[in-house]
Amino acid sequence: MASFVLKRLALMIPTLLGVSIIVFLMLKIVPGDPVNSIVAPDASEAERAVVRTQLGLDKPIVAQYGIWLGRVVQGNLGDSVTRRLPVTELLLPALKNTVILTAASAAAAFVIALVIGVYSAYRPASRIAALFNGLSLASIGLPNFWVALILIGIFSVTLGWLPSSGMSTVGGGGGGDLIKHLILPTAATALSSVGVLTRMVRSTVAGILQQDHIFALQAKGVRRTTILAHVLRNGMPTILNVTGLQFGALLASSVLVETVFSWPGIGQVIYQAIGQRDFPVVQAGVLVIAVAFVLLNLLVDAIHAAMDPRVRHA
Amino acid sequence: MTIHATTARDAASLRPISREPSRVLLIWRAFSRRRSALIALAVLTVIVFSCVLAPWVAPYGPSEGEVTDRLMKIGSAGHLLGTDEQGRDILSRILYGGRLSLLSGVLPVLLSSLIGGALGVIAGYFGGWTNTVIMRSLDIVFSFPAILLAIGISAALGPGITNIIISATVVFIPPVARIAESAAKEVRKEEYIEAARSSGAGAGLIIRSHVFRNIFSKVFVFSTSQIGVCLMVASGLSFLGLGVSPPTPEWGFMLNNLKQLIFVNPMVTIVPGVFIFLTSLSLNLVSDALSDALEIKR
Amino acid sequence: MSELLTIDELMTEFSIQRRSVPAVRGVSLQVRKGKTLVILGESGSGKSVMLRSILNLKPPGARIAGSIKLAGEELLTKSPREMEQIRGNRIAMIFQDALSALDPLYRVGDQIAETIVAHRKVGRAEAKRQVADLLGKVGIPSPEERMRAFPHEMSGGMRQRAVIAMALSCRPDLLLADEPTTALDVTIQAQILRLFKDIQAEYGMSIVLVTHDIGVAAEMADDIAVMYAGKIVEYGRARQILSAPAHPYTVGLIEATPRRGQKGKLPAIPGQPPLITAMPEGCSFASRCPVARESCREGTPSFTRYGEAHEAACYLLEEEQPIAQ
Amino acid sequence: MDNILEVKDIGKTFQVRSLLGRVKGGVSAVDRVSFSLGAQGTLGIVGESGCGKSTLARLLMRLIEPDAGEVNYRGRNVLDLSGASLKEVRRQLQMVFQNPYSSIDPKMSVLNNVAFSLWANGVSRQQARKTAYEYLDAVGLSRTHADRMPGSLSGGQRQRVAIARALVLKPEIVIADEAVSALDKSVQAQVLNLFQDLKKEFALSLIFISHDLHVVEYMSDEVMVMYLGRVVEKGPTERIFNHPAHPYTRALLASAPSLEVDRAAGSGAPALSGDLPSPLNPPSGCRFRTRCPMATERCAMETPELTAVGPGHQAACLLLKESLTA
Amino acid sequence: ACGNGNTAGSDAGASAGGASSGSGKEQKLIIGMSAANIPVPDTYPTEGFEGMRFVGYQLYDALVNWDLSDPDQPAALKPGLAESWETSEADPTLWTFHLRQNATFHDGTPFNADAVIFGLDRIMKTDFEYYDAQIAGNSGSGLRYVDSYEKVDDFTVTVKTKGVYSFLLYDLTGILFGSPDAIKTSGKDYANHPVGTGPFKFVSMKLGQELVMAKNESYWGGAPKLDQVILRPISDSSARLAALQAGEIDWAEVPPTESIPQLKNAGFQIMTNPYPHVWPYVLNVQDGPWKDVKVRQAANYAIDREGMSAALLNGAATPATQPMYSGHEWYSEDGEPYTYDPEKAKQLLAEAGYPNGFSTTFIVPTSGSGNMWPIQMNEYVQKNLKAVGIDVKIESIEWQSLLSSYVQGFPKDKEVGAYNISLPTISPSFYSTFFATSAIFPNGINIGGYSNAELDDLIGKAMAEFDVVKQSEYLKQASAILADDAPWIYVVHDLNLRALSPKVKGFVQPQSWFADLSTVSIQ
Ligand SMILES: Nc1ncnc2c1ncn2[C@@H]1O[C@H](COP(=O)(O)OP(=O)(O)OP(=O)(O)O)[C@@H](O)[C@H]1O
Ligand SMILES: Nc1ncnc2c1ncn2[C@@H]1O[C@H](COP(=O)(O)OP(=O)(O)OP(=O)(O)O)[C@@H](O)[C@H]1O
Ligand SMILES: [Mg+2]
Ligand SMILES: [Mg+2]
Repeated sequence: MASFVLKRLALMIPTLLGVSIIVFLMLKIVPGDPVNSIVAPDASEAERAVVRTQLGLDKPIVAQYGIWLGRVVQGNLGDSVTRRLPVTELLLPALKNTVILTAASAAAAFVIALVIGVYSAYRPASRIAALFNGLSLASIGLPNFWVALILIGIFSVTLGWLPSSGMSTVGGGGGGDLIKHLILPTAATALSSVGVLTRMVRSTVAGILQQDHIFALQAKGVRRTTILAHVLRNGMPTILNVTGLQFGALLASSVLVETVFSWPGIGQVIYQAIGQRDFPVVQAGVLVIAVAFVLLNLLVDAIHAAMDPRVRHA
Repeated sequence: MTIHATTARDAASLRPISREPSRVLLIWRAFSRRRSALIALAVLTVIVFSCVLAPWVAPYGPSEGEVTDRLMKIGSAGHLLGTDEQGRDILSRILYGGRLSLLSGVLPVLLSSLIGGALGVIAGYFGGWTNTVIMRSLDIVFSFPAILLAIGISAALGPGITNIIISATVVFIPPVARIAESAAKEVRKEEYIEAARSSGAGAGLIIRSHVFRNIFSKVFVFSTSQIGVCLMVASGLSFLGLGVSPPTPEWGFMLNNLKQLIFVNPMVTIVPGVFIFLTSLSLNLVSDALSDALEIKR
Repeated sequence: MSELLTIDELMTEFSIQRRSVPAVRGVSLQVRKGKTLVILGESGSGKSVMLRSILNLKPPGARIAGSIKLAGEELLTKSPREMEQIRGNRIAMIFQDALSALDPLYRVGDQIAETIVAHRKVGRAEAKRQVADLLGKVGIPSPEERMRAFPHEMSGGMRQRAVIAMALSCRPDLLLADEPTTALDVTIQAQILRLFKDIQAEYGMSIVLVTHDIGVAAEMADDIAVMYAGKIVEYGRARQILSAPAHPYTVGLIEATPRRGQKGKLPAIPGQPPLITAMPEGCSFASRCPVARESCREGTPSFTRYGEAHEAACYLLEEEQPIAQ
Repeated sequence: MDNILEVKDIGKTFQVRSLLGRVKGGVSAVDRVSFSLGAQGTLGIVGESGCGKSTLARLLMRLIEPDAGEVNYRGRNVLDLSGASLKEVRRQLQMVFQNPYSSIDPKMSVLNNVAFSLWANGVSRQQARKTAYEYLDAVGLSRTHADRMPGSLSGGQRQRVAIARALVLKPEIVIADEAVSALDKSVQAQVLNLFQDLKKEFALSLIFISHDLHVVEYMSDEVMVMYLGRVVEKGPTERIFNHPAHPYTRALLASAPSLEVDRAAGSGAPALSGDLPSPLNPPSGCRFRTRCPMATERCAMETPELTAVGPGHQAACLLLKESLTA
Repeated sequence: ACGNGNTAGSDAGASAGGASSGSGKEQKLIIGMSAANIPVPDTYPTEGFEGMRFVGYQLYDALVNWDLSDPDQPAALKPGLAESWETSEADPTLWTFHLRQNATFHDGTPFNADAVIFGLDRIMKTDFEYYDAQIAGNSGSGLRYVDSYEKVDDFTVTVKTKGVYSFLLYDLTGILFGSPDAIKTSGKDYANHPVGTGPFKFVSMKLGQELVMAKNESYWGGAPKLDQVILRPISDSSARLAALQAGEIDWAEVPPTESIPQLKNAGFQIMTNPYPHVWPYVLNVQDGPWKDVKVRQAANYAIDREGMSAALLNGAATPATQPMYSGHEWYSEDGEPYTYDPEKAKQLLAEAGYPNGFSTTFIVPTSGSGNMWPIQMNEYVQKNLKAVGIDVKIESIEWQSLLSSYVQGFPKDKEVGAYNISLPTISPSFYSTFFATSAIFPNGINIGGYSNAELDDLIGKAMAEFDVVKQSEYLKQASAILADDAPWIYVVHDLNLRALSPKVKGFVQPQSWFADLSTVSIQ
């Protein structure tokens, strides 16, 4: 198991290098000069040149990349150009917040999808299954930023039940408070994933129910709950895999939802940084997300291997 | 050449099988058995046609209107879906806007299916290093969450519908390629590929005549299911202000413009959202039914 | 009463594209105590469906009708709970493909123990011990070790033995075996068939064995039922059927199999079996039958009895026409 | 009868790689196999699953590249050829595969499946279709079948298409790799008959691979028995079936269920015990020794060579040698 | 009533305003900013002018402060940390600042000349130990004309400018002073422990979520009424509106203009007031049709400013016909009075040789502070211009990209007629940076290339004039020229829209970017 994970980690290195190159280059081709977000609009070229040198932007690209990567590997993601803070200080809390939101959404989506998906796979012809199928399709078609606004309109402005923005009441805090602030963003974020996951769970479980070993289990006369356990365990690698991918999608779509809910997450930070040409933040942010995504897939693979002896021994 | 082996006679006495309907007809039959899919197809057809024919069916031009007539309610006389912040007829703008929206939903998927499909097939068919290089490179792109990648590309290239299409295309290439690759890998193992190789056919011919044919429906079904997603990514990018230039209407862009009004005049704001929703829901329903009709499990 | 299992007019229908399609169309059979009934038939003739129907295993939307009596008890009217008690306990089943019949994610020993725990009030340790015993009994070397293996770590023959051990775990009265050796090599097949004989001798259970291989039937059967297009066309003592087949289909089947030293042309049955979605009128074999007449395409032939325990469903037999061999 | 195909010491070891691409070991799938095929003769190859039958067939077709050996077709070593001359020779060897559901392209009409081989060799579409019709006719498929998609064909019909596709290039040699194994007995007989007929009709030489002894016996003039990548016995069919020399051949024959009603299972020679060893790590010396009821210590040390045990009849067993020399 | 609001445990208020959550007890103001993140509270806060508004001037003071007390006239300068200043008759480039003696930093250390020198060294002296390149980059332009500076005694500092430069005081409003002690001890971490002299003290901040400031009881200008000010970044205007309506914030910057009537009805206070800020199109007058003054005037006549301000923006802006708004001392009555007159516009176009109009491209922002509702407004202008024959293609780009591209001048590879950019006009140096011949691109950012000798002369005079009244007179004349010559299309002046909860009392909306929170209380 440990060697499996290590091997996978080794395989990830080229991918991560590629990611870092793209991250680096992506920002290089963005028009606009980060210097402009530092100096006053009427600054002279000489004033700009000074700042440019300070930022190391006057070196050749390869050198810039080398320097950047060298520092990144040491955990130094540089300083934010516009916010004058170490990037890590800016990103890590934001990443934590995004992970809270994304994990809550993924967990909610996962649980709901599992229940509904398994139910409709077991009773494909039932009306409830048809209803769920319709609903999950519908949820896939809903733009989540739009849903977010509507949710705020209903639950915060009109009914006043839930807060409309932020992740804590001013001066307040604590678990209950966080949960209250989580509900709407989670709902908006999880929505489309619930649809995707439900459908996937349903088709996976339906597929497993067709398999011979499930018939064989029935033929052995074991309890239905035991059979369900077998079904779930067999479906779990696929389901987890897709949930992992969805987690990535959720992580990404958080940009939109975070903006609407003023959720202090990494999506907002990156989006703002793109606007401000704050290269170090964008580079680090995208890198962090991409790495998180890659690691997440590794985790999913590892769970898969832990659950499936065939993979483990391959 | 005239041979009449005895077995030929055996075979001739096979139970005559009546000429069965063509494949397309069979698929259509299976498809049309689902009422929801038919309704969705109808909705989609209406939306697509009225958008394409917008200059003829829209009651007003896309930028006609007086600011004094602004923000009329849904159902107002002469303005079925109300007017927007500049006093323009929302229905007309939706219809005109649909052209770009649909284009930005369909074109990236089409392009990415072609590019991703080709890459996937090449990777899947040849395997080995070719596969490693192509698929690992795509993995890199895939490691970037889609929307972020699209935002990045759009930000790099500047706003505009062309750039949205380009970035959405890039975003959708890796998943298509993955589907195509795994399908091509499967097909590669089939004996008819070996048979083709042993008849002396080169890789190009085999890919063109066997592999593409056999992965087509998988890629097709996946792609159709992505149109709705793509529509949403594109409108999300427009929503973030990376989309079209005014006064060109586009759904995501309209939604963005009207967003300010959501707590003031919600009904007017809801219209573009509803259209995005309806279109993508219909697309999903159609693609869903289609995949069943083509008997492809996803 | 020498019959352990009596099946009467068993009918199993699937719902295919909202149409009800029968895959088993009125099968009547008896399984004698301690004897082996071989069900012989081509692919798609409904052998597996019939076998699963005995345990009331069906996909959603399927319907089973008729009567299945185990030692006089009607099975089809039993509640799901009661059926759970019978499955694996009084009737056990072995599936065609041992690899797909085992859950790939669970250890083989645990899967066998599951059955024991489901039906016997035993603790885990005791169940484990019994599993080891069983594995030893079916000829798996070092069973203590082997029970911790996953299915993919075992060879085909070993897996099939494990599946047999699982089926034996509750000493069932009746063992249903669906093509247990089709996926195996001949040398392994011979081992498994011998194992069947040995356990039958030891446990005295009845076996229903499904196969399409006449050779296997010849080796194993006390009784044979030949199935074609969802129906039994011939049923009786094995020796009689193999030496003097009555139904034209059985005749064709036996002759189409090359024998030792056979040369020259094989007398093949032309054509292929009908699809269950497009059953012809009349005798379902008529279109392939070398001796069929116009009248064969109407109605359904009933069974004609030969001697003590041999019957076949053919119009020509009803008319006592000799069938050309 | 002159030989049109001579195979000498052909071998193939598959490299098994770990996750990171390191070579973990090799599967010796085919090891130093030699045989010859007479013009218009039929060579049957039998053996258990995994013994290298299909690999051998693919090596002959050069679908995979052998590690060693020669394949001489009419005096030319196929392995030395490339480009146009390889294509030319390849046409003379065609193959019919096992699985009727994967052996023809389900998305191509029956006719195009057959015509494809001709297109691949530069025949015009029009001409190819015309020829394809003729060959479909020859395998007993009517024009109404030709325009259909394979999905609506039965397994037997599909194999007929596969046979037509192989024949359409006018090969001299057809390799049938378990071509009837997946078919029902009644249909299998139809296809076997078809092979027999076509063989005469087109003056074919046939390599007939099967794990069914009866089928091989019925089809072949000569038989070659393989075990774990090696040939253990070969010779004229009658001799092999009536006077099997190698213990493995004997065991195979004994294990095959026969139609004799009263013969109980394993009533002949004792059935083999144990399973096939892993090809990743085959036993030393004689590969059969782990399951051989007569194996001695010597069998683990020495690798037996094929030696003559009768007219045209060879077997690879140390014990035989002993009995012969003794 | 506000007075005793400060005293804890005022039981009279408790029964009356139970719903207003103990406001009688705690004076806490929650502000929803339009920034996406909270400003970093260094001496030059991030998040642009909004950072200066809510963090800079709350935590810190400059030598010269803005007087934000009178809503009826543009904010004027007033003494800040410098009590008074003068230039010498003999050498008008030498300024003497007399520092306030009763000011202390929040950490208790005194404010004095050393602190000023320290602060200036921090941004001027590159070899200074505490030199901060980024702060220097941010504040650089404020000290562009400063040649040298010197401590005279503990409370006197002199500054020498690079020429006669009367605008210096305006420049100095952007230079804030932090505690040298704190900067030395915290080092790089200073932004997490900022210490200034301002009316509020830093308490805590959570990035992306909130920044809490507390009353500075010993503020030299008198303690503010509020106990706490809390900033929350809510970048989406609808979300800000929702938060205000849901009672999560008391103060919302720029809510959607559309919500004004609704908010008014619900009892919220809508704050608007003109201030030095303009939303124009900077025209490329060097070549193409815009070279012709008639064309520029035509465009200015073609725009329905009333319609935009009143209807589209719901009264959140007023028409602009020159850089300054009517009521500002630099505003000129004599400038061309651009009314909405499409006929005149067409006529002028015809005279200029464009009877059928022409087409051109405008680069506009998609968002950005001070831009209000840019896309909608641009669509509106686009329609107005189209009506007189000027066919505008809008290229919308993101605000920061626009700024980057703006300072690089008009693109050479394609025709661009104008940049739409929102600009503050608080300092007279505005005239020189955007219109002086000497500032023509690439020497400066007069990217349109506008040049007028008369204007240059007036700007020169204003820069050398220390008498405020006379200086204003020159600038007024400059305004008139800018109106007549129309190097820009003037559209509207933003009114600095904000909405306050009914319980927020005492806020005066000044004619300024900035806001004085010290008079605010919660009821
Ligand atoms: N779940 C199902 N739904 C619909 N049709 C089914 C189902 N299971 C089996 N059938 C059909 O019922 C018929 C009988 O199938 P069955 O599996 O019993 O055949 P069989 O005799 O066991 O064949 P084989 O030798 O190939 O195992 C076939 O035509 C099959 O397609
Ligand atoms: N591409 C390959 N890579 C690695 N090993 C292979 C490959 N192809 C075949 N083998 C191995 O080579 C051995 C011989 O395989 P082959 O398919 O030739 O056997 P076979 O006799 O045709 O068996 P069957 O009767 O099951 O078709 C097997 O152990 C197989 O696992
Ligand atoms: Mg079966
Ligand atoms: Mg094979």
